Amino acid sequence: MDFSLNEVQGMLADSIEKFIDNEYAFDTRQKYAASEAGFSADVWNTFAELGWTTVPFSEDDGGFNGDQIDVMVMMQRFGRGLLVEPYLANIVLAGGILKRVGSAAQKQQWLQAIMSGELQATLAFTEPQARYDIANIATTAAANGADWVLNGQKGLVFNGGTSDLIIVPARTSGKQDDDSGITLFAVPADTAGLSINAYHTVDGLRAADLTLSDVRVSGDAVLGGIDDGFAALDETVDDATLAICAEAVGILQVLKDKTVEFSKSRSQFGVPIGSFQALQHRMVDMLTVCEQAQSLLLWATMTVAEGGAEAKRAVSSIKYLVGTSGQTLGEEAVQLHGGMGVTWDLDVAHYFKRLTAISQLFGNADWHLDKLAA
Amino acid sequence: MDFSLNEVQGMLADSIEKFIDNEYAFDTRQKYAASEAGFSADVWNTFAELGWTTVPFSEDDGGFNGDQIDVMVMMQRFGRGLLVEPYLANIVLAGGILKRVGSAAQKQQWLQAIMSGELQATLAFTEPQARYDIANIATTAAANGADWVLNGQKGLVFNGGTSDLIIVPARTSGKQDDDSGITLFAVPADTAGLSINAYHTVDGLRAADLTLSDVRVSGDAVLGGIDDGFAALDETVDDATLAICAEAVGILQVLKDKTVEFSKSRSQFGVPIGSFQALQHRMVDMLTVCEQAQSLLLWATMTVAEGGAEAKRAVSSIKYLVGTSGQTLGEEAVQLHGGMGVTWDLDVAHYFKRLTAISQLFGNADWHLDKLAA
Amino acid sequence: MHVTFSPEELAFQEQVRAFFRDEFPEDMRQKRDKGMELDPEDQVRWQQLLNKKGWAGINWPVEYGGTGWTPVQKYIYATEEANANAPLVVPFGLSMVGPVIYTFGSIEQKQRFLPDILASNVWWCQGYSEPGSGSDLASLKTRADLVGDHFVVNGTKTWTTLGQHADWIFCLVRTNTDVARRQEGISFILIDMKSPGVSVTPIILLDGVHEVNEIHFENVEVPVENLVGEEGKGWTYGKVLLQHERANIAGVARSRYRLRRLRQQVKSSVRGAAPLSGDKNFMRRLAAVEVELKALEYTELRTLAAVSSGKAPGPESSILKVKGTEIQQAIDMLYVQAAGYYALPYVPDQYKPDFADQHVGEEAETQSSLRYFNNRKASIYGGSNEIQKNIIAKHVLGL
Amino acid sequence: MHVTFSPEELAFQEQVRAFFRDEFPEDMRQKRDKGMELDPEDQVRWQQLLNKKGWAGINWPVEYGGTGWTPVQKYIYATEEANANAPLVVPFGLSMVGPVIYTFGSIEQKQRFLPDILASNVWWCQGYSEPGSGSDLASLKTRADLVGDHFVVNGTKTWTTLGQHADWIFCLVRTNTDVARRQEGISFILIDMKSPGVSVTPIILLDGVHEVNEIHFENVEVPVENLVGEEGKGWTYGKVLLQHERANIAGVARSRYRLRRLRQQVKSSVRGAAPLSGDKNFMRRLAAVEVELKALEYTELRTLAAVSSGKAPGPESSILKVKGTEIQQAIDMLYVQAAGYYALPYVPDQYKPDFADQHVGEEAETQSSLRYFNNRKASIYGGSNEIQKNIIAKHVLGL
Repeated sequence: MDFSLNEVQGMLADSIEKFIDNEYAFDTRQKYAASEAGFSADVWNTFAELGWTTVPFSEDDGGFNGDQIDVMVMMQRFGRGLLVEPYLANIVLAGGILKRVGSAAQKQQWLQAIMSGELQATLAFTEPQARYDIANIATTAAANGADWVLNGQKGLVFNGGTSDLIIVPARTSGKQDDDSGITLFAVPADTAGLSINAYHTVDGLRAADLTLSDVRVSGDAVLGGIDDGFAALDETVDDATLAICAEAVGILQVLKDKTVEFSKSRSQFGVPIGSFQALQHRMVDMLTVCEQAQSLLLWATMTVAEGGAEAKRAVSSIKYLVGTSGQTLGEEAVQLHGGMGVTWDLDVAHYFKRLTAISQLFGNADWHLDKLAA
Repeated sequence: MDFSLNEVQGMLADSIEKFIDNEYAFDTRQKYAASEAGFSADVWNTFAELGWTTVPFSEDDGGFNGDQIDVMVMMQRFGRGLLVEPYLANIVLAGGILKRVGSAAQKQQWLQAIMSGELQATLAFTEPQARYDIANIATTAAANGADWVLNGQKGLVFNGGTSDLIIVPARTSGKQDDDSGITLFAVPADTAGLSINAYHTVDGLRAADLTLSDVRVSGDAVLGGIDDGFAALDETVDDATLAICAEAVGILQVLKDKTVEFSKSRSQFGVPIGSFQALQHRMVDMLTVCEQAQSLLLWATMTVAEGGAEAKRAVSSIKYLVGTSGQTLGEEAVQLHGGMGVTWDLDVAHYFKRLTAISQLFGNADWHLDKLAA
Repeated sequence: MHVTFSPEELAFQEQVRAFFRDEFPEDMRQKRDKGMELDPEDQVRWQQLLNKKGWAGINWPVEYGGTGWTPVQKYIYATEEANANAPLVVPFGLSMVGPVIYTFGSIEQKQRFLPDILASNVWWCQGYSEPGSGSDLASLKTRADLVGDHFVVNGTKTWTTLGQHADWIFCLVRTNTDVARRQEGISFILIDMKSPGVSVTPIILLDGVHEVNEIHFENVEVPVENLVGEEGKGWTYGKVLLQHERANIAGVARSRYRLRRLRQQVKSSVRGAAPLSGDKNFMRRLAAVEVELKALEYTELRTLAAVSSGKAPGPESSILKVKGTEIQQAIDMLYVQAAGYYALPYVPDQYKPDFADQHVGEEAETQSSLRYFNNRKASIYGGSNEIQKNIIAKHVLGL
Repeated sequence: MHVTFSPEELAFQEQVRAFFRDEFPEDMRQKRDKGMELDPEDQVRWQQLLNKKGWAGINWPVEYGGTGWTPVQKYIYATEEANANAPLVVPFGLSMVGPVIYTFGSIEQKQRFLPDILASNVWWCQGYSEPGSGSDLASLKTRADLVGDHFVVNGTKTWTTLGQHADWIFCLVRTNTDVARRQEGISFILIDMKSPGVSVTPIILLDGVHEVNEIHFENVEVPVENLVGEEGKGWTYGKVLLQHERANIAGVARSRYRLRRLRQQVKSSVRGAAPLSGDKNFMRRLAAVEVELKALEYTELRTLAAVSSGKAPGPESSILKVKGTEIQQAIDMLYVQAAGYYALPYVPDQYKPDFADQHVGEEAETQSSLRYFNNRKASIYGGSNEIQKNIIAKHVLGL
């Protein structure tokens, strides 16, 4: 039992912190978020050059041989910097599928290109009717000779508008919400019949809805076994859930720190508002939430990384905490900033919006508490 | 739409308040609670003399012709005085059954004696296995000639140890939790085969568990129709739920007032603790709970009294509120009293204990919120 | 004590219902049902219809053109207004400066301003807060120096809602700096927004909407007759106004409407294996808010009943403000939770008539998070909920 | 970074498990499983067994007879202790006065008192609070006036837990009233409870139990060698002690045991149509507390890891105290809710051996509300949670 970062993790953490401090001021973030792509290609290249894009992949695949803990170290700091670059879509989601079930050839073709930053990829993990059930897949894939023909709809595909490759889970057998009968397809974004409706999201990021009308892909597009895609999808979404929880914990710490600092500098009635006991006690509650969330994040991530029997409980536990007391912390940060807290110009509002988005992703607090109550 | 007490209600309220102020100090209450019977027979006689025992009964039955609103006016004040006298058992529960389904002869025999204070009566509204479902009745009654023979167990019969008459719902047909198939029996406490295990309860009141072993009663003991007792039982328990909610609202107001007063007189760090902003805001929350509970009590009681379609929702709404923010108010009152708040000698602890008991009675907050969520 | 309406009240309810059914313009109804903002012109047109009916000054005394309604009538009106999804009238004239003028203004001011307020001929806005003053209103720094027959105003007001459309602004300004208490030396004056030296800078809120503004005054000349009441008594007048504002801010009828609509929405929700109305957890959350709202509805009625007609509500109105905004924000969150993933798309223009691209999600979904974000202000503006608790602690609990 | 135990830690765990399995006396185990209080004699016997094993001074430095365990070992020990449902050792000697004596006491005091504390030869109690002082400890009024070679002590201490059994009491007393700050002039002294002039008055708590006391001192003579450390430095020593107390008060392992037992209990609950484990609402509440507790478990471990062995924990321990007691009280309420109606019967003697009447309810049920009532003190004693928040605000957040 040991909670300290190892040497490599420490260096990774330092380099990300330095990058954010030196090159990722809030104004810069806003500029990237408002750009055509919604993120900075230059920054993404830097990620690739520094090897950050290789972290959770095995040495055999040309990666850094990292695990969920290393991703946690990174994502928590991305949260502090409120980064808009598509690490989740490319590395955690698309990369998560490819590393699990991609063949050598598929990894060579796509995973290498993702790690080098040449290819933008994502995973279409949900459908409009599915709510939070990732097995609820109505999109169908029918064999047609050596090809497959896909039809259906996907919703909220992160960075779908700028992705070159979209991994599409489709139903090849079974009922609409069966775990079995799901097959994963690697679909290039320019495939005929695939239409992509890209849009902004409230947290300053980008997503897309997809419509697949007789989208034809070859048998080489199948990732892993026919009907057998659920396990990889499920594990990958669990990894992604942990990753955004780490991002959220980073956000919580920033919001807490900024609120405490603001309360020391903002005067009302002739004294700093931080001297009012009612606000002090509320900031203590915010600190407590941060400590609790940090602790639970460590436990959850280590538990998943070590593959314990409690892995599923661990994921649901941290997602629940982020979605409840974490969300409340965000509301408190805005409230204690007063009028300033609800303006576009202050970074606090944007941290809060990203936190709110995270609370809805991959199952909200109620969804995960239900799993824990089972 | 009018929330003011009418003249008669105002007089009733005044006379109860005067009685409590003059004759029911906390020490007196504690003495009555610790006495053999657990309440004062003298006080009960006073209730009868003043006609308070006749309030919810019709003029035809020799009563005051009052309704749930009049009972609310009384119970809220009983709550303020933390009275231990068995108004709920005699008047609301046993009286509630008798007035609804008692025959003229039965009313003459029992209801008159209850109103005059000569007879102590109660209702065995639950069984050990039932949790909060009043229809879950395993106690059986089998016809035997003109008689009925009852077997089973009853739990938490209020004032069961001092009651002369116990109304016992028993199953005469149907499955264990069917609404239909329940018949109500008036069983004198000294009937052979009825054993009564009386005990104190944590709120300073008394209750009993009953064991019925071949308890034989005549056909005259049946109240209302065979198999047809559920409606009267259900309406009576709804009335009782409203009544204890009124009692609880009285308690909440006392706890809030005592806490505010205490905070003005108790000094720490050289100033009254009521000057600390964190405590001020919490006392404001307590006030808000009181106002909300008072408002909802009025709505709920008027809605039931007027027999609206929302009557069931009304009962569940106020019971939910009492069991959630009401219970929290009680905890806050104890907390803000500091060490004093957890001592036997201070009245606050006893108000809190009664409030806690009420939260568990006739369905806790979760139970009622489920009904509202349906 | 009874909860049902009297025959007279039922008749009044029928009259109000008929009015909203027949007189609320169809084009506005459609905009509202799609969750679109009304244009300022719509707001004016609607208030003029209300004024024609004699229903603009709901809380005003009859002598100034008010309705003279009982608390129950006002309750009925607010309910029907919300049920029709009609907009709230812009409050700055009718609910804010109007009551100050008819209570403290001169006869000339009443004659000059009140009819235009009722008829919505003039768009008012509010100049209270300043950068740096926040909840500590008394620290305001905007100065009005008397020079001959006019004040010269210098300073900046902020959080001025819809100030970009306004013709006039009412302001708290400092007319005397040589005072013992900061609350003294403050005056209440009315300023024509077209005066030279007035400029407006937008503030964009976190949801990307231009709703509030900074108003700058640079040597703005204001005739001395625009001073309301006595010089130096502005703090007192301002407090009366805030109590009016607080009592209105609870928004009980609106919240009830929104909860009912949500109950409808989740019955037919297409997200998930079954409609969300089958999700007991969600329905329990919804029911819990309904209970609090029902309680607040009766708290408001009790407060109104205790206040005689036309009189300003007391510090108890702070309870309505705190609880009312908490409930609004809880409802906002319920809508977000109901929307799930479809709370996230940000396509603010997609319900405008000229939107040509593909729609994303249902309107109640994609607007849910924007509404949630925007309405965080509810517990900050109008005197933050923390300030309200201070007021209650001091003036109600005597702490 | 890893969550699993090392082979050494696993071996230690096995050793601890074996100890509790083999050495925890069966008669005490039975009492504990029925929820009965242990007698003082039981407590002494158990601590003596621990001491024989060398495990009495878990947090003590090795030089004074402590274990020298790592934070993870302490965590493992606390877990196994809770899982065995063994009692916590009475803390007043081992966790309170002991650390003060070995940190600030003289060599003579260490030799005289520490072995008896480890061996439980002396029952200690605490004299900190006074009637009227509450959380404002520095306002204490008990005086110790130096007369020749002894202090003369006059005053009253209160909330003294188990003081009715105590041989000795450690007290904060005022030895100098002529000071600039109230925290000065306070000294830490040790008093033999058999001294003439010491008397004990019981205080009955709301659950009817005699657990705390008032201790009165009337011209009690205390030899000057019973002063610990410097005269006037008692406040500093007392704070160290309170930080030790706070870190221990979180009770994570106990709470985990209680939650696990509750999960078992509700699977076989006889109340209701189905076992309570099928009640999703209840299980959600239980799961939510489990999440908070798991987080606190790791918060405690992080805190322990940050503190070098033997050093007193810092102000962060206040977070453990606040959250730990909140979780305890949430668990108390879960037990009450699980019990339903059977939380109400008050038959405190029914699990004593000589109880002859009929039993009422299950023991976990009828003890649930008494425990809930009694444990409201958890957020009041040991420095109220409000005081803890003040400490965190000042010393951690710098407010």
